[in-house]
Amino acid sequence: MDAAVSVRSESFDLGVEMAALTAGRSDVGAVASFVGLVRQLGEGQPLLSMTLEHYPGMTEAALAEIVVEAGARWPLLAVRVIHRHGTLAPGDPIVLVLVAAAHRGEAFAACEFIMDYLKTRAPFWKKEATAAGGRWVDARDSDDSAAARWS
Amino acid sequence: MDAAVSVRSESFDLGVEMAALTAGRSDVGAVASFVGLVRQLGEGQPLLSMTLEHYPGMTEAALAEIVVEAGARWPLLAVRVIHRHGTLAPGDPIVLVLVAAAHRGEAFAACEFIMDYLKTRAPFWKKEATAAGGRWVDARDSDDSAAARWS
Amino acid sequence: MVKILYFAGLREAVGTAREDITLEAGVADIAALRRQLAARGEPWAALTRGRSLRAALNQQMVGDAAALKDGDEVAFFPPVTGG
Amino acid sequence: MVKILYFAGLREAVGTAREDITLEAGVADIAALRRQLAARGEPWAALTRGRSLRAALNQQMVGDAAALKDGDEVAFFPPVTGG
Repeated sequence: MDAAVSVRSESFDLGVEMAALTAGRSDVGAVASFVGLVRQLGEGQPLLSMTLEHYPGMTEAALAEIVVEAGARWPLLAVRVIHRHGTLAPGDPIVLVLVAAAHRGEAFAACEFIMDYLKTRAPFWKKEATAAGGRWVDARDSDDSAAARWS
Repeated sequence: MDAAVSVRSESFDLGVEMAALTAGRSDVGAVASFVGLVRQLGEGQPLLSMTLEHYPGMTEAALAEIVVEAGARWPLLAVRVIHRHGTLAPGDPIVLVLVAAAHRGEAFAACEFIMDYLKTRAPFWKKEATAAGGRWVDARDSDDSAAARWS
Repeated sequence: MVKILYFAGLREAVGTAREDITLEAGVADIAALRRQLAARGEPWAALTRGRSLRAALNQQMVGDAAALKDGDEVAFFPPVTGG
Repeated sequence: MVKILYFAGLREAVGTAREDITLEAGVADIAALRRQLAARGEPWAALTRGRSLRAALNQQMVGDAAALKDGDEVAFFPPVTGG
């Protein structure tokens, strides 16, 4: 399995990453992907920005471990994970997960698995800024239950 | 829900479609996508090309119906489906499904649902060409069971 | 008059993508239309053999009980293999 | 000497991202380290309150029973909210 993870402040382009993942190979029948974006708040003050803090070193190791675990569960051909840190605006992409496999079932399952595990195991924290000030985002119980269904 | 389906011979770029789907909006928190590609055959003669025949008119209607059904099951913000026809080479993309939603659970589920239904309900047929000649691809029982789990 | 379309391997077998036919007396549903065509012998006989060849009526997948009327578009084809 | 890192809201509360401390006699696991730090009062007292603040030892998530030794890197932080 060709696997790469990166944590960086720069954005990414899904088409470019997709092309790089499948370049020169014809054994890939399915690529499932996920992009998470900064979403405007549903209520209260509008979101001005979102800042992502992380734990350098541990973050990369945690992401790599999640990918290895996915590769042990499904026959994957290539995986790419990019997670941004720093200050982002509403609409900006935060995270990308791309999974290439021979068939769609395993590509979908592994992509969702990686996102679910990333949400509960990768050391990132989000802080929302509105005109009223900054507020750390609370962890969601639904993320714990999403991750738990794979064990 | 902003929905568009198209059936065409030209290729597509995942990054361009993703950008168009989310342009100017900040209510999207999750975009799940799937790209199916022409895969080299695992055994026997190498695949030279794959030709996709379809039923013009019915194809577009079937895809639109599948998307409407997904929108009735999950709270989706935008969906884009592109399916190619004509003659493709190994490594070429065949189908694209992009689903934008507020949260990842519904984006993943709807994307997989659309692919599973498309595989059993959209009138496309694949013919593989090798040095030994042409051969129509048989429908797979696993596609029927993948679609059945949603009913 | 009913318009009949054939796709994929079936289209190649019958040698045409389209024909217009007149329904025989008493042919009022897809099952009866399959029998009318199958009476020509091979390769149309495949339309009543097993359950593999599917039908669409006016661009909607249908079962054999679907009722026919003049002016309908009927398509016959193998199981789909898109995506 | 053990390196302690704080992240996110906890980092802001304690006012530092990092400190080096000497383990007191008998402090041999994460649970004991939490108690040593909590003894300073607020805001460190949060380390023994409830179960919300997580710990990592040498960049691996661990439970309170994980054993400590000199030279370790320990991080404390709220539940993660990435992705």
